[in-house]
Amino acid sequence: MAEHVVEASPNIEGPRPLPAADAARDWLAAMLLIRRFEERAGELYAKALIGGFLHLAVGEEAAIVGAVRALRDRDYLISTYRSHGHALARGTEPERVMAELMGREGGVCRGRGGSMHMFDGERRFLGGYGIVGGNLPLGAGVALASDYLKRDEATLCVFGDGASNQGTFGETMNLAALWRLPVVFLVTNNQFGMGTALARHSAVTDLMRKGESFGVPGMRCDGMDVVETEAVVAEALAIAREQRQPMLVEAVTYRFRGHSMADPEEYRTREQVAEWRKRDPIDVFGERLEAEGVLEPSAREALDADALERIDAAAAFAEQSPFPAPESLYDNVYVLGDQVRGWYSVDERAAGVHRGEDERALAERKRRAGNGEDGG
Amino acid sequence: MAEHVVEASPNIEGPRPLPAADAARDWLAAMLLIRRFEERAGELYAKALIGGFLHLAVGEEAAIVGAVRALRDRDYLISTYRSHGHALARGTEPERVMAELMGREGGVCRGRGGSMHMFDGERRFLGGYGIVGGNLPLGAGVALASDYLKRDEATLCVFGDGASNQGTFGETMNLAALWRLPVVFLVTNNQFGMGTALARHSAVTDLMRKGESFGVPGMRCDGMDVVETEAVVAEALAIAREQRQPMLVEAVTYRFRGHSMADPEEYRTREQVAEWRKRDPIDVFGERLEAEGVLEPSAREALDADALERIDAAAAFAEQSPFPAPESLYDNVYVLGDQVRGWYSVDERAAGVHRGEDERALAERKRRAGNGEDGG
Amino acid sequence: MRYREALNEALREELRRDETVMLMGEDIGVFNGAFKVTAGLLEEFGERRVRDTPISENTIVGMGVGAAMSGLRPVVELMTINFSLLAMDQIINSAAHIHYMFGGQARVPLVIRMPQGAGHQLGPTHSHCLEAMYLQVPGLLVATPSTPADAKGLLKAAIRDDNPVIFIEHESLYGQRGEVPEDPDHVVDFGSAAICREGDDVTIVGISRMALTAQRAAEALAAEHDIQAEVIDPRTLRPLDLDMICGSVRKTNRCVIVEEGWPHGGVGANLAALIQEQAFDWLDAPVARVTGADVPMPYSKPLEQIAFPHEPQVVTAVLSTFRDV
Amino acid sequence: MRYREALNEALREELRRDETVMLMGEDIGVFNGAFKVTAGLLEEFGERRVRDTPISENTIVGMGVGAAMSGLRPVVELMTINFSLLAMDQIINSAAHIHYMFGGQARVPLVIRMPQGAGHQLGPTHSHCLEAMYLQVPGLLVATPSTPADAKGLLKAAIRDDNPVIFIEHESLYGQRGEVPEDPDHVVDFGSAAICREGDDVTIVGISRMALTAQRAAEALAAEHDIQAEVIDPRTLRPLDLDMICGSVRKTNRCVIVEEGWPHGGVGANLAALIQEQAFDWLDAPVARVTGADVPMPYSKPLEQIAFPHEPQVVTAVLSTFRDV
Ligand SMILES: Cc1ncc(C[n+]2csc(CCOP(=O)(O)OP(=O)(O)O)c2C)c(N)n1
Ligand SMILES: Cc1ncc(C[n+]2csc(CCOP(=O)(O)OP(=O)(O)O)c2C)c(N)n1
Ligand SMILES: [Mg+2]
Ligand SMILES: [Mg+2]
Repeated sequence: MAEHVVEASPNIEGPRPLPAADAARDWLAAMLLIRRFEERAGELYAKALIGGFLHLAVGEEAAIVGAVRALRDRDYLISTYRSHGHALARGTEPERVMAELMGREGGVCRGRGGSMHMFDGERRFLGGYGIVGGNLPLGAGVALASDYLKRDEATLCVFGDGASNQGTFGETMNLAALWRLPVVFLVTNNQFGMGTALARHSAVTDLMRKGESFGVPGMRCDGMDVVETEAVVAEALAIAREQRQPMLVEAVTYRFRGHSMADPEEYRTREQVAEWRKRDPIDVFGERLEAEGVLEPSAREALDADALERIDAAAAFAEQSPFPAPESLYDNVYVLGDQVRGWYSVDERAAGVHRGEDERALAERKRRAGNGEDGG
Repeated sequence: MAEHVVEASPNIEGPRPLPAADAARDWLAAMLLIRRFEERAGELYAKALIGGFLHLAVGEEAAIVGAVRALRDRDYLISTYRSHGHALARGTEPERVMAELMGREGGVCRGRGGSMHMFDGERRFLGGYGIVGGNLPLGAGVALASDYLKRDEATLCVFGDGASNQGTFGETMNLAALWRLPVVFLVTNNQFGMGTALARHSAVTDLMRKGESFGVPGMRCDGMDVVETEAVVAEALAIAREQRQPMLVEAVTYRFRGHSMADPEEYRTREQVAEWRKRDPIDVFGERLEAEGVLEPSAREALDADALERIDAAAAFAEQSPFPAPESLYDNVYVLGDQVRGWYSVDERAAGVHRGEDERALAERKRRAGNGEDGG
Repeated sequence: MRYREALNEALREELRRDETVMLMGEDIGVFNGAFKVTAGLLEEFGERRVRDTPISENTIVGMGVGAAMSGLRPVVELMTINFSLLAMDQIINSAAHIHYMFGGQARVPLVIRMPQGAGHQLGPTHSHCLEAMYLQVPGLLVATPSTPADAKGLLKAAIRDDNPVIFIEHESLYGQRGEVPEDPDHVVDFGSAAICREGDDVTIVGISRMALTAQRAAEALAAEHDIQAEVIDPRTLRPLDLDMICGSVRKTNRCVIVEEGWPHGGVGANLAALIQEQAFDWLDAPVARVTGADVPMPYSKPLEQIAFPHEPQVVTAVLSTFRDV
Repeated sequence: MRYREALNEALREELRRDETVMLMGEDIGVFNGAFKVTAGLLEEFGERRVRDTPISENTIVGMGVGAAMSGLRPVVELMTINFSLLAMDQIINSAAHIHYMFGGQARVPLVIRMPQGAGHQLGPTHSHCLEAMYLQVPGLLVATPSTPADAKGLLKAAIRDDNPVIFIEHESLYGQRGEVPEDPDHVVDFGSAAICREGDDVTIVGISRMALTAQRAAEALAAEHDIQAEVIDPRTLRPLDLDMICGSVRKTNRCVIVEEGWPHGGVGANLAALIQEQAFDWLDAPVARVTGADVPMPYSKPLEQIAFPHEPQVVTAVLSTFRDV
């Protein structure tokens, strides 16, 4: 498969041409929105308005927006626990992403999933997943459904450098290649799996080659460059879609902040972070747009102000959204229907009472009334 | 790592030279012993003297004997559920292997493991394993212990073409390469995982390349040629040992009989089997020994007669070995000692009685008496 | 019709009925299935719908989940339940949790079929009974049919259901014969136990193959001890028809649970805990359990045979519940 | 000393005592451990003995087994118990069964450490309590320490033992303080439960962190209801000190089990089944269970808080056992 291996060498032949002005503005706006969202989320976490783990993608905005913009509406996206940005780039309202972070009923997953488990079915963002490497088989499965149903769709499956060591990686590459599925695997190489540097966790650090042994050719892009990322991922998606050749794209990037909010970052030097920050994907792209005359400095500032405003609104919405009601605890454990007519279990926390009958009857009534998507 | 990839092209420069006459005779004898053992096991299975699954390695003798002879006594071997041959080649008495197949107390594992789970600790054969791909991490772990304890040992870890699709494959290759462990992975490519042909289960059929993406270079040998197999595996072992570079060796071979005794073999043609049978590793090697004057025809026949005689003795021993006593059912569930003083559970099959006290006292007594390796 | 054929028929009928139903698994196609349950299906439905997979359990299940989330109704066969240990992450963290975790947005209409059980001398790594692990997990449905009719009816129900189903067959049951309703819409509802034999003296609950062992023990009890046992097969462990089981115990005042798996934390433990909670005042004796031995399953035939329950142990356990009479 | 530090001390002392003890796990070295249990150990013992691994749970455990079979005493940290689902095959089919399967020829002196539990809003994939799965498996030892002293004493015992040990810590306990004996040979024997509080009226068994919840509930019961509860922490679930638990129940005639995991087939089910089997005639009420809710753990704080047990539920459950008095 070596003929497929295309190294997209950043900037060797100069930067790739910019997209149309509208698109360029949209990409910058999307990156700004993510950046401001993540920063605000960090603040709200410090104020304990957000709990759990919070994994921010500051620094990775070009890798996110470039990849997501390469998708068509009908394509699928599936990602990891670091996926606020993917949801936002795909168009999910920041209000609902922020409300999810705050565990509110107005969140994309009604507060059930939290930061690590975003989802927006309408926009074909099939979720963030907490288990490292766990989304790879799912992504291939989604592509299988597209292929099986002869729908003109591709799937983009995003994961980290650390995830490439998980058993699902090899298994999924092999199956995708064997069954010629329309899927692109995007490894966000941010140089670290938690506190473990790439070379300390992966024998082969040239991640684009990591699928070759399983028949999945690789490409690489500069994940700090939104234009290149978009172009390379789009090319990979076209190959996957048209030639039924799954592809592995490595986006080389860096996370500017800790792995999660609890990270003392003892595994890397300040200098290394500073060095990478010089390549801030938003600054670099914004400057280029100015330099090439696509955007006035004032327009750039206006975009940022817009982003901040949207985030203010998102935070306000989220704070006002109610917490889920206690009686909703058991909603959506099952899809109610013929096999599961309602609550059938024992509420074991309140000893002694078998509530099966009541709840079953209740659920039945609810279902008959056609109340709520899943009857609960 | 491409520079490490050495394809041992069979016969391009003519066959490899024979080893010394003694060794050559030993290799032929070992292959004959395995062949006759497997044939007899098949017969005894048909007579219901052997139960469970029985996976024979008829046709794969050169891949087994060549690989095992490349090991030094202090090296470790670890294998799969198709491993009678590995035990025999390593020197385990056919009596004890056959008794294991018959589920007798005289078996290598006292009848507990059966065909799929052979073991001979004394000979550093660390077992056959029933879970496809499950022995790969174990093999790397054994090599880790050798490395950690600075012992001059290497490990040979044998598995099948089908196993190369298991998640443990990629995970183990990466870890072995990352930690530079003295281990050689030998993939016995017998063209099928059960009834699924190589090209229907693996996107990359060039199995020697399947470790490259994880930093494990490959070599290939003709697994129907005991001389070449020995030479290539020995070379790989030397690289692993001396350069601390784990290697993947593909031995190309064929299984002449069904996957297990229950296999109707509808997935391949008689012609294909007949074609491969022409390359019978024992015939080919025996003829070569005659042709090159190492062995008289009569000596070859005598070797076979010896093998048959040993198998007769093995079968007789096995049939006379007693079945394990019912009261030994609970032996070796635990290593008894400070944390587990004896039987502590409930014999739930006989309702109502908590035998904990009795058994604990009993075990304690046994242990004090220094009775049996594990006190039980 | 044999149990194996009943399953085959269920798959065939559902494949015909619904284009989105498809099968994946190791050696289910060209090889016709390790236990021949899928025999002939590749031939009838082709490679698109009946797919042989590589040996990659975790990923096969995960792909099933992904496909189920986006329009298919996959039926994944794991060659035996032992190998499902490799897929535990996708079964629990993906299949079982996705509907809840994403606030009801996604559904996983996936069936994972697999046989379990001892009796064929397959040794420690190939003889597990793991229903007790799966029944713990909210989000999963768990079926353990013991007759051809239930095998067919439950499998069809499972395929039509929108929840992920752990469908546990038994290697020793594949050859069992029994009547199977011809109606192609014959389904057996989850959560409804079957009374295999009526009786007033003791309730015996048999899980999976042990439902048959329980019935044979009941016959022996009637013939030799004049004890009339009511034998119940829960058929599904999630949902669990606790009402029927407790109703029977309230009538008989005695209960024995028979299962093949390990004793600690087994199905029997779960049922015993629930029964003593809900029917304590009706119990004349402790709920007794007859289980597999607390050992990895040995290969050797005589050891294997004593390591899982047979009628005599059930009879003994039943008699022990009459200790005070 | 905090629970976290007690564990750290146990590891440090055993690393010093025995050259064959070594640690493997994700981010245990340079990062000092996700929960800082291994802080400073890489510095003291170097990369040979304290190894950061890639994210490959099944293989890390499997390598631990292989190394344990050939001379080492590895202590593998899985970052949290949730990820152990990926390693179930190596834990059960290799670690637990090898000694038996090979007729006693091989030993697997391996410790698998991992924290579990809810309370930190980690959501459905990161909040599992899985002790009920592990206690099922013959061949494994299972420890669930709830105090710093037990954490240290049991971990040292685990490392010195020749069997594979599932060592379950709790994320919420890492910051707990308590007295820890200074003797470097202080070990806590497996199979010996601890009486955390004496009492004559009811026995409360608390598992893992729930031992603390049980104790607080016992104080409330004494203060508000004049009920003196005996609180027992089994400390290890395999071996299980059933004698002590049943002894207490024979004294108090009532029993409530408190655990954080799912209700079906949980630790409580196992204990309830065993207790009613062995102490039936002493029970004045059904054995009651207080467990986590039968749901994947939701992220949202108010939902999460009601999805695992707190004192009031324990109090209610205890009171329910006095229904007839
Ligand atoms: C199976 C599994 N093991 C461990 C973890 C804990 N964990 C969460 S993120 C992470 C690092 C992942 O690194 P990478 O894949 O590079 O993604 P990144 O965090 O850099 O985006 C680890 C070890 C997990 N969530 N799942
Ligand atoms: C994890 C797992 N999945 C499935 C099986 C059932 N099974 C036993 S052997 C086999 C085929 C393995 O093929 P290969 O690795 O090529 O070895 P061979 O049998 O050809 O020696 C399968 C699928 C198993 N034992 N373990
Ligand atoms: Mg990373
Ligand atoms: Mg093969």
